[in-house]
Amino acid sequence: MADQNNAQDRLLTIRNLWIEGQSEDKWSPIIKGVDLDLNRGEVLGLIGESGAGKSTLGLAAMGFTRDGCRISDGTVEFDGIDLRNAQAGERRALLGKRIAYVAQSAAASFNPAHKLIDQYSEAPVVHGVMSKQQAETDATSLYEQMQLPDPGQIGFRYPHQVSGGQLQRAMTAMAMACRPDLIIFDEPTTALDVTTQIEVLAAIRNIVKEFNTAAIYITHDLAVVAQMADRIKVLLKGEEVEEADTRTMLSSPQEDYTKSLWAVRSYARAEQEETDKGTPVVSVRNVTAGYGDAIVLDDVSFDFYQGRTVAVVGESGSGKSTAARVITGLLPPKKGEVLFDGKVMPADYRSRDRDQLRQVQMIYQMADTALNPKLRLRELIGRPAQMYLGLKGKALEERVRSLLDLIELEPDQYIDRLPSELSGGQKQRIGIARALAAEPKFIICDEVTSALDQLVAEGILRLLDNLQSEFNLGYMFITHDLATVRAIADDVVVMQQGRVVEQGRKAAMFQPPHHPYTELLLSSVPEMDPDWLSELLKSRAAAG
Amino acid sequence: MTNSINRSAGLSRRSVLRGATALGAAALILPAGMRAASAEPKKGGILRIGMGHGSTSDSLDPGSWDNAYSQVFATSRHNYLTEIDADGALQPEIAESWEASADAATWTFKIRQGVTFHSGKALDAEDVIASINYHRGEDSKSAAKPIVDGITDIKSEGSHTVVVTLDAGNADFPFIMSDYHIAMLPAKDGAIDPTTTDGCGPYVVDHFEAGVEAKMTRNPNYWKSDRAHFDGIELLPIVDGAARQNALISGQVDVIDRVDLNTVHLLKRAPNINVLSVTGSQHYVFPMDSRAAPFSDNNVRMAMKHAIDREELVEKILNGYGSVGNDHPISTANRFHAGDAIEQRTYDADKAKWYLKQAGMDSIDLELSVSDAAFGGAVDAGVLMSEKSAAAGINLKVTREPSDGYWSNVWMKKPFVASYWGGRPTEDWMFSTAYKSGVNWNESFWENARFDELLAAARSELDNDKRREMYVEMQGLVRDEGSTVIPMFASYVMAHTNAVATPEKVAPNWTMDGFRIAERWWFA
Amino acid sequence: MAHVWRMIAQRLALGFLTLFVVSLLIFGATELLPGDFAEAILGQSATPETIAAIRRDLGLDQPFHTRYVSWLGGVLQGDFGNSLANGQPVIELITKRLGNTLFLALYAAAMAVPLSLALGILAALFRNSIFDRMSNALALTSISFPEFFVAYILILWFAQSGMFPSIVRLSEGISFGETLYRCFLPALTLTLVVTAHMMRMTRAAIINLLASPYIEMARLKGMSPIRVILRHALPNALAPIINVVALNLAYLITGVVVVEVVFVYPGLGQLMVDSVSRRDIPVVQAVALIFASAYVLLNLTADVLSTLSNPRLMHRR
Amino acid sequence: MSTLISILWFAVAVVGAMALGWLFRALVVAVLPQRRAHEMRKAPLTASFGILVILVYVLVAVFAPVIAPFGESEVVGGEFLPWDSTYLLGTDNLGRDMLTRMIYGARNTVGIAFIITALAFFVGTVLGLLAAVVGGWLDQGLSRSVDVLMAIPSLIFSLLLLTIFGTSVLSLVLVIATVDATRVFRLARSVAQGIVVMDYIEAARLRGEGKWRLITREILPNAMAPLVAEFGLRFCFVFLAISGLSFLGLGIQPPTADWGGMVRDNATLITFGDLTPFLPAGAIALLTVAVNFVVDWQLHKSSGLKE
Repeated sequence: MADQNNAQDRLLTIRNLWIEGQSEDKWSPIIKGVDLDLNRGEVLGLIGESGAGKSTLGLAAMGFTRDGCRISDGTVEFDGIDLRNAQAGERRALLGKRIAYVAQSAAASFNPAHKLIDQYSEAPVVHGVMSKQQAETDATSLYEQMQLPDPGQIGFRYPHQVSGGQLQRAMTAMAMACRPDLIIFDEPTTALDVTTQIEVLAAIRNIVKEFNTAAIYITHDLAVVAQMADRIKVLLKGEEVEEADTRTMLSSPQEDYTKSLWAVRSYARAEQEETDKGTPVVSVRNVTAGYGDAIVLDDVSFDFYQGRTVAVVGESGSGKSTAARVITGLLPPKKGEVLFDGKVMPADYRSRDRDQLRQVQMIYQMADTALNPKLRLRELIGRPAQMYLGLKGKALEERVRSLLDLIELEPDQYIDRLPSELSGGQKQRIGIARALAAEPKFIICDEVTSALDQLVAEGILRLLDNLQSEFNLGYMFITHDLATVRAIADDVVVMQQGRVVEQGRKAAMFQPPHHPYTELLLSSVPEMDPDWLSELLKSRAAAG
Repeated sequence: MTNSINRSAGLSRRSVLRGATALGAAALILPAGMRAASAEPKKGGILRIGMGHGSTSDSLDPGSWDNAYSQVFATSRHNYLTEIDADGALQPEIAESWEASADAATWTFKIRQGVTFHSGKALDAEDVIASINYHRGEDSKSAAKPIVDGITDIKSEGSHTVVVTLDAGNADFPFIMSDYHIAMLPAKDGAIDPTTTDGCGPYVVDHFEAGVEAKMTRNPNYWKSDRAHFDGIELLPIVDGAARQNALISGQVDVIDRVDLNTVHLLKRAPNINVLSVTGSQHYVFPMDSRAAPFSDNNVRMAMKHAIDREELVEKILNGYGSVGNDHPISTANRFHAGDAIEQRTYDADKAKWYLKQAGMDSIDLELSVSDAAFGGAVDAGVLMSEKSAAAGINLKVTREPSDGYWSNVWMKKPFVASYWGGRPTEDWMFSTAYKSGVNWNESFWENARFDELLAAARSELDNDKRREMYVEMQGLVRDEGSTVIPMFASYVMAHTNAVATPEKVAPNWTMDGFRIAERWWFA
Repeated sequence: MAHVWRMIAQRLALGFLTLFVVSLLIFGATELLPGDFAEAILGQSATPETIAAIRRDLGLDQPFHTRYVSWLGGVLQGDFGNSLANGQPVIELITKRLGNTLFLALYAAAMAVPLSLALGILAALFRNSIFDRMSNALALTSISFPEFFVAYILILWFAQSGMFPSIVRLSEGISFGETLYRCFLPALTLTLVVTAHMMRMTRAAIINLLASPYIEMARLKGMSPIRVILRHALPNALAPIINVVALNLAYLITGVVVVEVVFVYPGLGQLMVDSVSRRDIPVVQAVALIFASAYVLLNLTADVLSTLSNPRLMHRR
Repeated sequence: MSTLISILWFAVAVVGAMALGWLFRALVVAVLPQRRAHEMRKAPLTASFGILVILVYVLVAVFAPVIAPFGESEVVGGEFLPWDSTYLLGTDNLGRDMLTRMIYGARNTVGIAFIITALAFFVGTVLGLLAAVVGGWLDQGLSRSVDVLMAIPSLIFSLLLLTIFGTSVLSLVLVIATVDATRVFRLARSVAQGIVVMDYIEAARLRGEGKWRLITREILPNAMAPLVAEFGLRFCFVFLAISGLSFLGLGIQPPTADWGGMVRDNATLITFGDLTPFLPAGAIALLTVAVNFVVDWQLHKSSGLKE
């Protein structure tokens, strides 16, 4: 760890930085007087919930603000250059050359129109660091270092031809192209599966070490930042909460907020007694399904019971969501059937009657796309009640209000809002209220917490938990996050490549022996131990 | 564009139909400021003519020449048996002379010797007969078929004499033979080739592309030594009025016809440009269907006739290029024009109201169907009429009909429409074409026993004073009992650059000096 | 590439179907028009005998379906028949005018496309600046003036002084440069008419992308604004731009009747309108088919180019 | 020199327009209740100028008989009288007051253009959304039919239809609306195709919602932005279509005052440097610019792009 006070090694100094954002026609502060120091070769973890200003601060370290934002006060000094007051051209000469950026979603941040290698060599060539030829040779070696498959050729592919994890590594390589002094990593692994995340984290850590590059690592995942950072700074609503070196911070956080962040991981609901489960509310029987000729689900069976939660786990592409689509009737299976209360349901939702539609409800991963942005909550929530239960006028309004109460939103304040006037967690609650409004027996929760901050996600989980007990609901809980499974599931189904590899009660699942795939999933979940990643890589290397 | 094309096509269709033999014995009016063109004709130069007609579907077939472009083009390359001069008098052309039998039913034409076609072939009686026969007969597709229908037999007597037999006497037959359809074309095996450009006229066709241009050079062997002064002619169809004017102003053409009357006052101001206007027998009319109510009541017709401001129409629709009409079709150029004998009708809303009252009405709703296909400005004329007639309790609703199909669907179908006539050189001809009971083109379906009686009598009356009396009475009948509003006589308005010289008199029977601009005009 | 070929084949097949329906529609529509060729050519001078003679001669006395089938039969064998009006083979009538129409369309496109792309890109670059708003307002003004009016204004400015000819006369054997000079005003008119639409689309398509993460990435790599737009935004905005360009090219080929009239330009539009008013059905049909083919082909070309410009469609995983 | 003067006048016009926009915005903000005023305060000057212009047009159109000094088709004097105190904008070729014609033109032209555009959008949008929602054969059928209609040049197509059906205002409206609806259909369909894949549409389908509700409540509100943008341009194209048809003699019936027809009737004057035809043409252009300024503002607001 570098000495914080050694001024000669100081690369970046931010003093009393204020950044304002424009909402409606007012300017309101996003970053409120933050200081930040970073030495050469040092990695600083920036942590906080969404809206804490992590990304804004990270970009400000490059002297950059997004459209609709402005630096209103303070200084940003990079290696003696005043970035805030620098000419646009002067700043551009630094960006990409001495300060680089790795974005959250490489898939969105690579230009779909150009090959990887062309995008790699753009900064070096434009900044005059090396020729196109040299850059291409250099790319190959960096790709190799990032453990990308076929490093000589992969650069000649287009972004859409490369998987998400590989893209994220390619983006890190691109950031390294000019061998910058500083890289800003903005949640580089958030969008990845756990197993992929490991590889990317390892690759990033190696390369930063190798070139002694300083970095600001932005994330909301404590376990991840624990692996990557030398120091951690915690942000809350644009203000610094505390800062300390990683081990100190993990072992003895000082502030209440930090402690609450740390505590999230401990939530787990009480194990339910295995009572006589009776008839499953929904059964999937020997279902084979897919799109066109491709088989996505291969002879899959599982049951759901009222009052219990079945977590369906697996990486993207394992068939979790396809199973949900089969149950809802959006994707009629090629073989097999879906039973409700012991009776076969029509395979196509269009053939199901209104009551069958009512009994199975769904909550979506992305509340943003699941709620019609042009409808007010009154109608969003009220519509199922109106349709299925025939409520009108006063009765309907009462129902909507009681549902809002249930999801802990003040009815008077919220009933006439649009989705865009809600926070992410609130939107997800609306999704829940909409499902409840139909008074179903069974709800499919498709990755409902994966887009949310941990504190918010915890709130949602608690809410779902309470509702389950209150209404004796059956849940199908689709997730890739084992921490969530641990928190909420009664039973677990592990899926891989369209097949169920293991299923059983939660307690049993978390105890060895595991199916190897379950083992891989379990071991890939980052832990709060700063040494976890190194240990894991060591043990995996040893094993195989 | 379609409307302009149709406007022209409409005009020309009508000409084909009714004006086909409209041979103007009409006066030439030189507009103020026009210098008397008297200089001796000079040879040389290429005349570029911008015509307000012409379309890509024009053809060389004499049976289908239906617009001024085709007609000027035809007259530039062909000759006819006879020619109408600028004074409206009949002159020999290919026919050197002619004589009729006593009953005027048999006509003998002496064909001019030594006339050759552009191809070098010498013209003789066979060519004349074939050229006329092309329009005759069961299978004729010619628009001129009706005017040669009276011919029962046509044969040659020797190589340069043609004898024509008619089914009945017709003193005007030589006039008819000047009709622009009946051009003299070379015959082969007794028939003409309707797609040839070969003729015996003043200019030889070098190049013709329908709707684009026609280029001609002077016929070196032209038999008229005092005609065809230009070295060549370029005939361009420029249908858009503004484009035509611009072409003239910017010097891309030397002469244009159909000057836009809306802007003629501005065009006049342009340096080096002369506006040329000739008034003949062309008149614009509004026939009312006299067979059915409300126009079956003459009071309604008279109310309508009094509710029209003729001065205003001439002023605004013709921009002064014309003269007021008196509800009969005889122009001041005609021999027996009533003149002061019949009072000029003027706008009189009170009188119109009085007539309406006679018909038992305080007000009346009428619908007038118009289109610029009837004549340029017909729509505006309708609007003006509607404005003025309102004061007389006549609510005239003006309906603009599509130009396309106007003559087949509106004219003689709707009760009150706009129409136009090229006019006729004689009173008898005009009246018996459109006002005699039951004739084909009696567009108002008007029937008057006294009128028919007078018409028959006048035809055989030799005493000019008596004839005048009869024709004046007929003009009065049409004016006061007829079913056609005839508010104005319109001039042909052309414009040319100062470089172009015209004869002292420009023929008023057709536009462009009776279509003969190519052989009559020259560069000053 | 295989899927591109398949798409082309599919679209061509659909295109032929479209052409067939268009021919049927046009034939039916001209049938519904008041009057036929015989009446149109003779006007009211038509006597029943002459009309009958023409109809008999040209086969117009046959029932609708018989005439359509025999016309279609001819077309399938490559014979578009003869013009009713002047008896010339339709192909001959059309060939030269088609060349003229294409020449004018290309001429206008050669001015309009670069101009509108450049203006659109500049407007996107300096969005919301005075330049952007002014060029936008001027563009809107220019498209809200009817074509003939734009043409007259240009004539007033450029032709009356003698700078450019106000009517186009394409004689045989004039040089290419001379042809360009003579056709300048109509081409300029068309340019003004179509530029605004393309410019606005270009601007919108580019601005639409500016919020994308990869644009932010490019800026964070220190790329200049112009490079961000040209290299990063433009290639991804190509599909909508290509589409609007194709649409406007189709317009330049099929919709320029008014300009042809004002400048007396011997193009297909004029021929079409003349033939409609004469009810010269073989010519109407042939020109309609050319127009429809131009539309179909340009759309197809636009789709192919959009596909080629999109690596996602070109390079499958 | 004259160029300089033109540029100067242009600058004066721009500054004047912006000043008007500013005044208007200040006025509206002062008059409107808080919540509405808030929206307006953020409006750029161009948009507020646009709203002002549209408002003026609407007022003029509604109160035409009150404002106009003379009757719509009343012949009041000689033809082509110059501008003076009685005839503020002079008279036309028949001696009708130009100002009066312009005022009534606002009513007729804008009214008819609006009806046509609205009709085209109603039909095109409903069919386009239906095609996107139902898909399959309906989509194929509608799309292919639209392809066929679009493959026929619109001017020629209108010409044929109007000649067949006559040129009453009703058939004019129906014909242009039909031609325009094909363009709207394409846009609405492609926009809707982007929306029907959203989760909330899936949710609505799973709820068992009918097609009509899917279209009107779930899709349409979200497809409005691009449709509104298109409305701005289409509105302008309708003016052009009407005036193009006037060129063919098929436009709005006389003596109804109509700007498109007025441009056509007076267009030849421009070749003599007479500015009369600029009045109706300018009226159309000003409205087009104004409408599109407002549309641009709305689009910018809904795009969320903050600049």
